[in-house]
Amino acid sequence: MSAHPTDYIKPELMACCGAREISDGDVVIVGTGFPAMAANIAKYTHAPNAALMQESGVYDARPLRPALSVGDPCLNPGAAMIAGLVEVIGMFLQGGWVDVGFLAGSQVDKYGNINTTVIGDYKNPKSRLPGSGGANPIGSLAKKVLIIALHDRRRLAERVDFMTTPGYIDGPGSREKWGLPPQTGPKVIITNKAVLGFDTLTKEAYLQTYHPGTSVDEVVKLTPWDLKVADDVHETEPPREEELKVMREILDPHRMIRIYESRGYV
Amino acid sequence: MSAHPTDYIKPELMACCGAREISDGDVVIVGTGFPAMAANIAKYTHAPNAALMQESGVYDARPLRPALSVGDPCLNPGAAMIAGLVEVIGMFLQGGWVDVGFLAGSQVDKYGNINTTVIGDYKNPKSRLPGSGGANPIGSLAKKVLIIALHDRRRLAERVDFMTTPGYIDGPGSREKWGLPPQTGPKVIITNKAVLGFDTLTKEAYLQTYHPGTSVDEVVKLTPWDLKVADDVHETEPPREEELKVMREILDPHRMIRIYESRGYV
Amino acid sequence: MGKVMSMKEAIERHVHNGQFLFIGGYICRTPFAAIHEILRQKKKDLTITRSNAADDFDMMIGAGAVSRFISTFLSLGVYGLGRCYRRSIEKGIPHRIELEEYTNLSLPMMLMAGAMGMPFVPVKDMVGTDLLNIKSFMGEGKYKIIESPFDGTRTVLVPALKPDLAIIHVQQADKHGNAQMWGIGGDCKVGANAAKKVIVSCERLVSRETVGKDPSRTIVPDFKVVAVVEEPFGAHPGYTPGFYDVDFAFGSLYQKSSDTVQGFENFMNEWVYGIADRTAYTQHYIERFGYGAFKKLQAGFDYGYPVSYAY
Amino acid sequence: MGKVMSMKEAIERHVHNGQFLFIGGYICRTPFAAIHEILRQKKKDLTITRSNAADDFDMMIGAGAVSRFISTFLSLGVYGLGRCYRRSIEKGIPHRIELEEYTNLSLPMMLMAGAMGMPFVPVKDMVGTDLLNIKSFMGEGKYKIIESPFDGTRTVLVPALKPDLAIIHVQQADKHGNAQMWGIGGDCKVGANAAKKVIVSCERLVSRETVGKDPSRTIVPDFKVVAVVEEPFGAHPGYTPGFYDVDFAFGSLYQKSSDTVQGFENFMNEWVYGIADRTAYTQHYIERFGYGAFKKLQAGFDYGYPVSYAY
Repeated sequence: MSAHPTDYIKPELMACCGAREISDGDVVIVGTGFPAMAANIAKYTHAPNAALMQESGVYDARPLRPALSVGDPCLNPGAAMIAGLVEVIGMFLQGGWVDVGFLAGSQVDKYGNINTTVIGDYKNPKSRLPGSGGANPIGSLAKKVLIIALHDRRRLAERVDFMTTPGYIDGPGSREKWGLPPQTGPKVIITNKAVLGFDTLTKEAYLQTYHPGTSVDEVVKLTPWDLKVADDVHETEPPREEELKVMREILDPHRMIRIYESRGYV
Repeated sequence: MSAHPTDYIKPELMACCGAREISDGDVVIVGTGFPAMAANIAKYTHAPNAALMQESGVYDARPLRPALSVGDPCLNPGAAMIAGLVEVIGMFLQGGWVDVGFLAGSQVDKYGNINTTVIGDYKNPKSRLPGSGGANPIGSLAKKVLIIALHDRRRLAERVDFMTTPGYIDGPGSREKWGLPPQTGPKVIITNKAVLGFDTLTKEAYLQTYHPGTSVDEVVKLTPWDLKVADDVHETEPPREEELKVMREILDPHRMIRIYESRGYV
Repeated sequence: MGKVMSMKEAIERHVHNGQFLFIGGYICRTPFAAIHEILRQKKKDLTITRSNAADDFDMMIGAGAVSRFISTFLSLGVYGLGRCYRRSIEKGIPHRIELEEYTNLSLPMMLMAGAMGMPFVPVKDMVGTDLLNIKSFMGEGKYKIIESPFDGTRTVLVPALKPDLAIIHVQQADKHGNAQMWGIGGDCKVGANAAKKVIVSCERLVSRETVGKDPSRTIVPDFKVVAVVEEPFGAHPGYTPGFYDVDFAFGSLYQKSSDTVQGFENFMNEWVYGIADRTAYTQHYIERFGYGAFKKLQAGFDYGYPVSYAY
Repeated sequence: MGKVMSMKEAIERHVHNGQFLFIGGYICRTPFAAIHEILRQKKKDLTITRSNAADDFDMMIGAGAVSRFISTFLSLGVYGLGRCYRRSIEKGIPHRIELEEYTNLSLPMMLMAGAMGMPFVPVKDMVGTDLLNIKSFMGEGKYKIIESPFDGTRTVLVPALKPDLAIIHVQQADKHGNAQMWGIGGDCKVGANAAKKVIVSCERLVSRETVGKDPSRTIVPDFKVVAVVEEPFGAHPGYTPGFYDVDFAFGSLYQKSSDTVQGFENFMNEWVYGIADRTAYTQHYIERFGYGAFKKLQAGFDYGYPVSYAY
């Protein structure tokens, strides 16, 4: 049994939840922050042969600090291959080689659809967001999509205001109907309160594990749809000692991950 | 007036005929032998800003010997850009940037169509030839195509046995009908006897100039279709002193061009 | 007439109101010197494009130079949403730009198609989402859905893009315009080659012989290039691999300034309108933040190994 | 289990009768060591492809390993037509191979489509010619003509190719399979990336750290690679930039030998079947032609300059 130190912060737990979804040998497209942290924890623990890439054109980078963007200078020296979007998003992702993709969203709905375009009406938005970037192709084409979200009734939604990136779209059969590749789609939503899985029949997100410090009831209340609960629901395993060690000693000695606490990931 | 030495060989004259079709600043796709020689003569005389490329992926090579193939090692050191077929044939030729292309053929017909696939029936050929390679795309997409051919009633034809590369296909309007880009097509056929132009109305090759040592009558007899003769038909200008100097002192000091004499270019 | 010229000349001659511009970069090699000059010269009504836009596009929008944006994404990265971009879309300040929205798959593919003379390309993304429901200035030409003539599968086709002009910043180029680059590419190679002409801004002007020592690094050949500008520090506050680091502090300054219309105006007066050229910009940077800060941005020494193309 | 292995192992494990192979090269970097091993192991019924094929494809056809060839061109260059190729097509010796013929535009584009997950691509060539009239084993799937849904223009679509395996020869690779190349590329990058798996043959095995000193030279990432074989002189009689020249004299020997069936058999016995591996081949070369001839092929010294990716 692993030791589980208690002095972790929520973003560290969430990164570990992501890491545990990655298998050895997986080809993973990562962004920055959580996803990069999660993928690297996996690489330094149970998945040393995971292959990491950034959409900007970088494969198997060896950054000496956590990258602050997918185009960060620290991704260049030491990478195994550097090219461009055409290679990473075209040749690797659309080419069918990417096993795992990470996505975050301002709004995520019960089918794992993601909005990073607008809050409110598209033509007269309350808030204009960045747009798709690589999110739509990752959500369309990666075999297993891991979604990061804040857990409240505003960020989670019955239905997103604007569907930038497909999850299961309108539910069972939707991805197939639209011709998205078989065996692709969201795997989990990792929030600051829980890990939600997707029901294989209904394609709806359901409660799989709740994080230490919260409860099934609290998570259900914070979720704006009628959240189903797994029969074997249980508490999320906290960060293991070796996971924290990798994060704090190798990947992020300055603990830049704490910035996520100020963004509400508590 | 230029001086015209008399000690030239026919392949040298033919290379000069090619060179004179190139304007300064033209982007030229060259193969080996004649085309490369012709393009380089132009570059060292009246067209210093002609931009030369080989389909294998090379742009603005600086070979220290005549290249024996478009993939010759001597094309690598000193080139301005090296990539692959996708760049040269895709990005530059299909992208619409190539002004001049050179082609040779085992059979060339009166519309400038070229056969480099089979002599005889396709399924039971008398002689199997190499195939299209870059010829079809160059003939389809270069603005001005210069064709090199041996002048006899076998190599020139009323109609090619197999149309590998389009000239004017079936005559006026054919290229347009098939959707080939406007303002493209064969400009001249340079043979060991003459230079044939293409009639703007009928799209048929006609006699423009005959080389020193032959005559209108001889050329007409050697041509298997009813060859029209230009009103201002005249003798081809022989190689100029400076053209020969460039060939013999810079481009081909070992006079490898003489190999073409043994192939019938006399 | 040579192609080597000042940025002022290059922009005067080749950027015109109403044009469609591809502007390369991905935090890496952003052609900021060129963008500042475009804004100093008050160019208007531009259509701009690139995958993953950032502070440079935000600034152009804030300065009122842009009418249309063929976009995938715009943000200030760690500094959050693009302030000018939001004000334009949400409040029409200085005016509301029109957006045609794609993704980091479809847009690079459209530029690739433009570069390679393909009329359109099939893409596998966007289906099932609202990205297919919104059409703007490209109208019905934004995409088409067909049944594949090979297997009947429903297939999305997106059209080729052919910008009037591309502006890119690279490590080195020769005086003819052969442009060489290494490190993160974004959609720079396809975007530059899709355009009808190219302005190359570079950290260092090198000889044709230097280019010929490593021709596989060239991404754009000289015959596409109309102007070459030697512009060291030309991508700041972005970075250029092997030359200088990204300037996070300056990124923060831009974000804070652009939080308000007045702040943005002040920033533009100080760093763009009141500045003659990139030399003056660099001098102002050193005076304002100190030579130590400037020096700290300079890249470390971490050279690789030479290769040979000999036979 | 590591990926670094002998050519014998690599071919035994990964080349199977009936497979569809992309084999890189363009006189430049022909993977001849791999091809000899395929023929020694008597692999059969292969479908092979590459734009601009030469002596290597001619030899595979002559040896009877090939059933189908997705082709654009095959010749021996300065030595004229491919003798084995002609005998196969004209006389059915050793058997008649099936051809599906494209061009040096359409075939690289089909491989690019395969590499990029596009089901098909539009091409502007082939129209109006007999290349559209001949269809072989790809049947009606060789190409399709549609009216462009954008502007009604008649457009030729060619399908993506996804070979079972690609075999390429490059200057250097690391033990994981990251393959680095410079100089003439042909369709090597798109062909390798289109395949389901890749065998990388290389002049020198280098460390992962060496690869990381210049990552923009990598054309195939390790996760696509199933075997890495260090095989110096592995492209002979083709060449590898920076390593050795093309061997014109050997090209002439092959042409003269392959002029007759018996001559071809003798050549194959001497240089392929009676040889254990590339080391034995190189030794035989030196014994037969002298170390002087071998030495003369070695590349001159003409190194470029290193670059930095530091920040």
